[in-house]
Amino acid sequence: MSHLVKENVQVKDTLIVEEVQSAVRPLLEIKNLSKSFTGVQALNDVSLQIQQGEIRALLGENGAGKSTLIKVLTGVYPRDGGEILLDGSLINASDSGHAQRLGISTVYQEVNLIPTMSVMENLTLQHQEKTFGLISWKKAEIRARELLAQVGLEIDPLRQLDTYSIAIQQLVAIARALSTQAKMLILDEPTASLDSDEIKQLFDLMERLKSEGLGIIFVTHFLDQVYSITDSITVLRNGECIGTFKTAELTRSDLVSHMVGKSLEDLAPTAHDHSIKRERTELLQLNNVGKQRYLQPLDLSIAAGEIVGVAGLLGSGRTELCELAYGSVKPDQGEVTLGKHSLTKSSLRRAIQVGMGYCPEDRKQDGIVAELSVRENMILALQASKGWWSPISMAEQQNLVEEMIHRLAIKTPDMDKPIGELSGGNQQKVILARWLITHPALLILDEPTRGIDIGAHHEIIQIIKELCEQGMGLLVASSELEELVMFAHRVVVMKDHHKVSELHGDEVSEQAILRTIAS
Amino acid sequence: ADLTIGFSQIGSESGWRTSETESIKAEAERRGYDLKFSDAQQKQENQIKAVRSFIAQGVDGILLAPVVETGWDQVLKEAQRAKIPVVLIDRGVAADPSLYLTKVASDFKEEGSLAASWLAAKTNGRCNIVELQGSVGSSAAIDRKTGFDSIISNFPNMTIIRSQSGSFTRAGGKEVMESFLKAEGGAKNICALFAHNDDMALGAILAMKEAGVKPTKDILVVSIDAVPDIFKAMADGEANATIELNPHLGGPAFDAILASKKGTKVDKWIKANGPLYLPDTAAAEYAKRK
Amino acid sequence: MKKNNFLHKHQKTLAPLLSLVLIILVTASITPGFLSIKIVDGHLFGSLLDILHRATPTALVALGMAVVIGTRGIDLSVGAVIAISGAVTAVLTVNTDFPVWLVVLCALGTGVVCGLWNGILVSVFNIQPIVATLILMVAGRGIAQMITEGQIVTFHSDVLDAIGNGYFLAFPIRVWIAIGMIVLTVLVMRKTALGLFIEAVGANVRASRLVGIEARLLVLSAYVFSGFCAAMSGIILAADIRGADANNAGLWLELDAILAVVLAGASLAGGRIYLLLTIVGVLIIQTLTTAILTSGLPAQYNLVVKATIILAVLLIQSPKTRQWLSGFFSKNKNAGKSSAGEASTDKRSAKP
Amino acid sequence: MINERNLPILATLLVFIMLYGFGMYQYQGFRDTLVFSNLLTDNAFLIITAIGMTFVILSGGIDLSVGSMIAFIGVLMAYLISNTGMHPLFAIGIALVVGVAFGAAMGVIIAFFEIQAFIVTLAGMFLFRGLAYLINLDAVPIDHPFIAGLYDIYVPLPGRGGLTFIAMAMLVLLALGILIARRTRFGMSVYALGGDSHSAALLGVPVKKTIIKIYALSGFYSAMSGVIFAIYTGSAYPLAAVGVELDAIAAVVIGGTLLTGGVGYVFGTFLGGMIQGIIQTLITFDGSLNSWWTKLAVGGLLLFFILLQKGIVVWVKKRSAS
Ligand SMILES: Nc1ncnc2c1ncn2[C@@H]1O[C@H](COP(=O)(O)OP(=O)(O)OP(=O)(O)O)[C@@H](O)[C@H]1O
Ligand SMILES: Nc1ncnc2c1ncn2[C@@H]1O[C@H](COP(=O)(O)OP(=O)(O)OP(=O)(O)O)[C@@H](O)[C@H]1O
Ligand SMILES: [Mg+2]
Ligand SMILES: [Mg+2]
Repeated sequence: MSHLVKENVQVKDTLIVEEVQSAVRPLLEIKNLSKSFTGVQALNDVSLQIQQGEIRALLGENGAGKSTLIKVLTGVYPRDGGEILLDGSLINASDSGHAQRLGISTVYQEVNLIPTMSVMENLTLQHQEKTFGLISWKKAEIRARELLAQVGLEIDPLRQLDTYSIAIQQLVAIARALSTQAKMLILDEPTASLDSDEIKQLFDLMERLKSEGLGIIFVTHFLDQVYSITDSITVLRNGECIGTFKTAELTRSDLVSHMVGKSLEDLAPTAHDHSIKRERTELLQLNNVGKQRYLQPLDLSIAAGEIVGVAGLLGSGRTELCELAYGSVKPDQGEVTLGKHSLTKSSLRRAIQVGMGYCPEDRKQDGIVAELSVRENMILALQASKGWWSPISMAEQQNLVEEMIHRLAIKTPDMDKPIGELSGGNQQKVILARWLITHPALLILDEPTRGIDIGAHHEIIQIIKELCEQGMGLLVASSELEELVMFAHRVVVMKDHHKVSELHGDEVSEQAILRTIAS
Repeated sequence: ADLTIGFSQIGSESGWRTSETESIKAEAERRGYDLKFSDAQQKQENQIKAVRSFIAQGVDGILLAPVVETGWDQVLKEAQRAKIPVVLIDRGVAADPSLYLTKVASDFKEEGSLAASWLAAKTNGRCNIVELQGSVGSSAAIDRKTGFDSIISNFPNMTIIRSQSGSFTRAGGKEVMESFLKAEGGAKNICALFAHNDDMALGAILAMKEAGVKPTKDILVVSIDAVPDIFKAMADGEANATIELNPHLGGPAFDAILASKKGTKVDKWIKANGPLYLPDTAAAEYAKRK
Repeated sequence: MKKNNFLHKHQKTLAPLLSLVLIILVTASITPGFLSIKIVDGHLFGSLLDILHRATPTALVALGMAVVIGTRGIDLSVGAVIAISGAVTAVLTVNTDFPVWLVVLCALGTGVVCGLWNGILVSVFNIQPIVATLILMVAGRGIAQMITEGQIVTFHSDVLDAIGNGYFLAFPIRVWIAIGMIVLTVLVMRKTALGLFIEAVGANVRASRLVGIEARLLVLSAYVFSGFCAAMSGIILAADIRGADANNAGLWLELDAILAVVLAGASLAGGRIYLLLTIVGVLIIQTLTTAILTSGLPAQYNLVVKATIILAVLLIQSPKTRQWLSGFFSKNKNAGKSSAGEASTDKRSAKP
Repeated sequence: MINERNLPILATLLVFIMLYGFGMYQYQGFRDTLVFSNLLTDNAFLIITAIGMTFVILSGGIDLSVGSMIAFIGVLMAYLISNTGMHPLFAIGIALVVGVAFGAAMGVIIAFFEIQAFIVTLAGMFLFRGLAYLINLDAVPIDHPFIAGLYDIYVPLPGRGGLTFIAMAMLVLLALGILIARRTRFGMSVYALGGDSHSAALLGVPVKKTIIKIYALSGFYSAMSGVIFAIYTGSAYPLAAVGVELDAIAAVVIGGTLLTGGVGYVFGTFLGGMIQGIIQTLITFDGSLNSWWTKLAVGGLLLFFILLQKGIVVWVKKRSAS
């Protein structure tokens, strides 16, 4: 995104819909909302209106202020100025619980549930039904099962939440938001790690709620989803409201120009050649690697300059495959080698030294170190492989970090800001950058583009391709088939924790993958 | 007679306490008794637990060195119900005397007044005293202070100009004495130090020497317990007087239990007061105790 | 505006320093001569020097504690380790004719062994730090007593005397030792990547492991370091009174050390640690203690006064107080504009 | 299959039973019910304190002030009863109110000033002990027939043992604690806070209110423990219960609660307290250890049980895995 200079696209003329709707009293009205953090104006004079039975997309680049708008709306952050009206009356939620009682139900970005509590307890927290003043867990369990059924989950509600994958946790969070009687439902990137089936289920639900008269705010970075479910779109850029549009009346290219201030052509996916040109030199080899009750033994090899995608449904074992390949979970059978190094028993540090890299799926738990700064987070892996006694000089650190911030267009006032204060997508970029600067021979990416905006998405795919042209091997697990098809030379399809098939070269297509999964 | 005796000791917070434990153990061994020893680590609740355990075990007699004077009524009643005689060691309790057999102890108040009397005689009733108290709230500290104050209140020219807690430890004694010397601008205004135990006095002596103050010459030093090291200090001319707290209480205590078994009447207080020692006998005493 | 920015940027540093200065000034106004420093026998002399002198053992312990707290741990056993190393020092000096350097080495070695023990329990057996170190806290004094046989073992050694109470270049030798140790630690933590790793492990172990930091080893070393520091402090404390008091040496020192680390702004939930500010924290606590002792207050008031002042310092230092105050003052000028420092409301999992 | 969340507590129970079995095997006197009822009575105040502490630790906090609170409440009660001639019931009522108020005050500081619980309650620890000194430096008996009467309430068991009032009060408070923890919204909020306080806030848990309530509850339980301790000893002593905070924390943690918060059970705390009591009882029954060996034994046994408990958990997990 380095070459991206923000040209101010003229948008005022498309400014819209409010007149059409002003006849009815809006369900939610936000007037001139502002919010600043130290060094950042996250929201600047934002106004918007939402009607009953309307699904509104809230779009913008990473760090545009979407999550902040939602948090100010629900009282998690106090606002600097502005008014919020719900059903015509001024509201001023003091915290998230208060917002819930006022009728605004929210799924925040990142999974914000309690990992140490059971699914049932998470679902019913603060809403448990009581008999004789005491919580009745029987009723709670029944209720929990109902809610899970709504989002199509068949899991044991009595098990601890963190035994489930991040995608399941996401669905649980959505189920929870549906459990309260609400006038407004807000979903901040709920689909970031969901598969098409789950997404469809979610959309059906949203349609139903819409017909019941709820207003819905929906944040996502997937334009397909925007066009298939939303009625209208509000675009934020740098904390400012660029405008509100009817979805049907806004072309994709216009939408993207509004979001990034630049035209779509630059971002169009380049056609991808599924064959590798160079001589095949094997890099990563898994020989009959497996672990009981975790992953069925499988073989896999990745050559230099090759990108292998991992596809499969929710819980099919993609993450497990990545973990075994990387070595953060040790297999109980089989052998892992990287080049000529056997890594079956060696430490992670050694694996990294001989050229492994792994960008995990759960960025909050496994990725960021929230208290540390962007710079420290980014150099952590490189420094760890060098060891503590040979520190990277401050100047070098700054160079590396500066370059990455520039290249991935990471939005942060300075590199010493704690990473926890960055927007979700920007955190993800930092974690990616962490591995890119180690120049690994083989990089494993589990859902690398979760929550990343389209501009950066494009840039990251470019980088992945570049890296692989330079000879890096990549193993990429993703639930976005479109993305996989765009860059993978080969796709491994997983199902029920074992490898069902491998698609090569021209076999790689979305339809083929879906067919394999379904078979 | 092969008696089983339970002994609930406070803990091992000082060298003196350890000597007492050792002395009682040695005495039991000499007599061929089975001594069940329990260290309460300074906690009354642990002592109560220990006594109740002794009752559950059905011992023949219990020695109790109470960490505090109150709070024993219930457990003593239980012992009485189980017909187990209890002998209090080294201090009394505030319970009905019928609940225990006897106490073998010295009198903290008397120790305090003895120290004060000696000081009054030595200085003709004219002295600015600094006082190192024991742990705040402990009965030894409270009673020694009361005893000391009761005597000096008769002497209008004897005043305690500074008083702080040194927690019965050497380090505490040293640190507090340092601050006394700083606050009083040296030894000019201080005539004597009264420490609630020898360890604090020994710490304070170090502090004086480091500040260039000569103990016994610039400041008189009187303390209580008579641990070996204080005799060495006296012999070296660094302390003036100490009052012995007798650690050899096992003999009389066991005798009392035996007597009660035979049905003989036992006095309610077997006094075990120690004398005041002065530098003249210090060298000999030190040799004896080392 | 510029000045405000400076204040804002360094508020974390300034708060403890300010508290320290305040306490010293208040004490000085109550106790005449508190601030005076004279030269006696070629070395400095005065209450302020006493504070430095007395603060050294706590400072050393707090240094180790800070590192352990950085890894999201805690070390309750430091008091016991002080007792053990003191006992070793005394008994070896009295009963053997080891040269002093060997005695000191042995004592430090016991500290390292104790730290290793804690570290193994925490990082290999995964026992929660507070319980793992509680075990040595209880048993350690027993070990120390076993070594001294329950008596205070007094010893005499010129070198140890010097360590305890000697002077060098007008300052107490032990203060020099502490300064050396602090400088060394700060250098190692900040000039190598060790500090970064420790903070990363403390803040998020899972993420740290995944980037290849050997968290186990690191945590283990933190406890070893803490044991080493405690042993050093134990030697100084024994040298100070020329005797090893197994029962009382370093009693409750762990609380003071933890208090200092936290006063410096570290969180017991791991993450950022501030070594130099920890020393300021130690000085705050020691000044308070010395001030109470010199003030002539009756002994039973000590605790109430100490508690009240600590609470006051905490409240003054709390960013919230500052926020409210500045909110209160700016309200009159421009209403509605919310105050700075907002971001802290969203501290991730700000566990108490 | 055993639910993995209950595993630590079952392991603790097993350890307790093994220990008790060992005592019965080794010592004649141990087989009497008296030993068990002594365990209940003697450890009542520790367990009561530890129940309050469980809530604090579950929420990810810590409360170091409980030991001092016990002493302070005792001294306050004694003062009210002997110096004002108040009926003990009123005195107990006032003492409990004061305990709750002080606990809540610490909670307010922790919640609103965002100062770490460790130091706020450490200051509380100094403060309460100091206040106790100010009320009364000396140990004083509480001479009142009502207090003595409470102590004498007794339900005999077969053998020499029996349930004392103190033991029964502890069991009632235990049941209350279990109910609060698992069957009230407040209890679930406590777990949520300890699991992830940031998420808890976003889920609508009233964080500040809950924190204040937690420390008030801990204040209530430690004040209650102070009352029980006063009944137990029939006296008040400003130096009572020194270091009980650490024993209570140990009881909670041995009972399977994670110090990082979010995971654990009140009943585990009861077992943890009983295990600590039984360690002491065993040492006393043995009676041959000197002071330093006693300390080593307490530490060593503690370690042994923690490792045993861990071992059991790991073993069961392995078994159920294959
Ligand atoms: N707690 C905070 N403290 C300081 N700055 C913050 C905080 N939260 C957000 N910001 C800043 O506010 C800006 C907007 O962030 P926000 O999270 O609203 O972006 P977003 O639109 O949700 O992005 P994404 O698509 O990546 O989730 C960012 O620059 C971010 O760095
Ligand atoms: N449908 C399901 N029912 C029950 N448990 C599931 C289900 N899906 C996943 N899980 C649990 O979640 C854990 C993580 O799933 P896994 O890592 O296989 O997901 P994945 O294939 O990487 O997909 P994603 O990361 O998108 O969830 C699994 O170990 C499994 O226990
Ligand atoms: Mg966001
Ligand atoms: Mg996955």
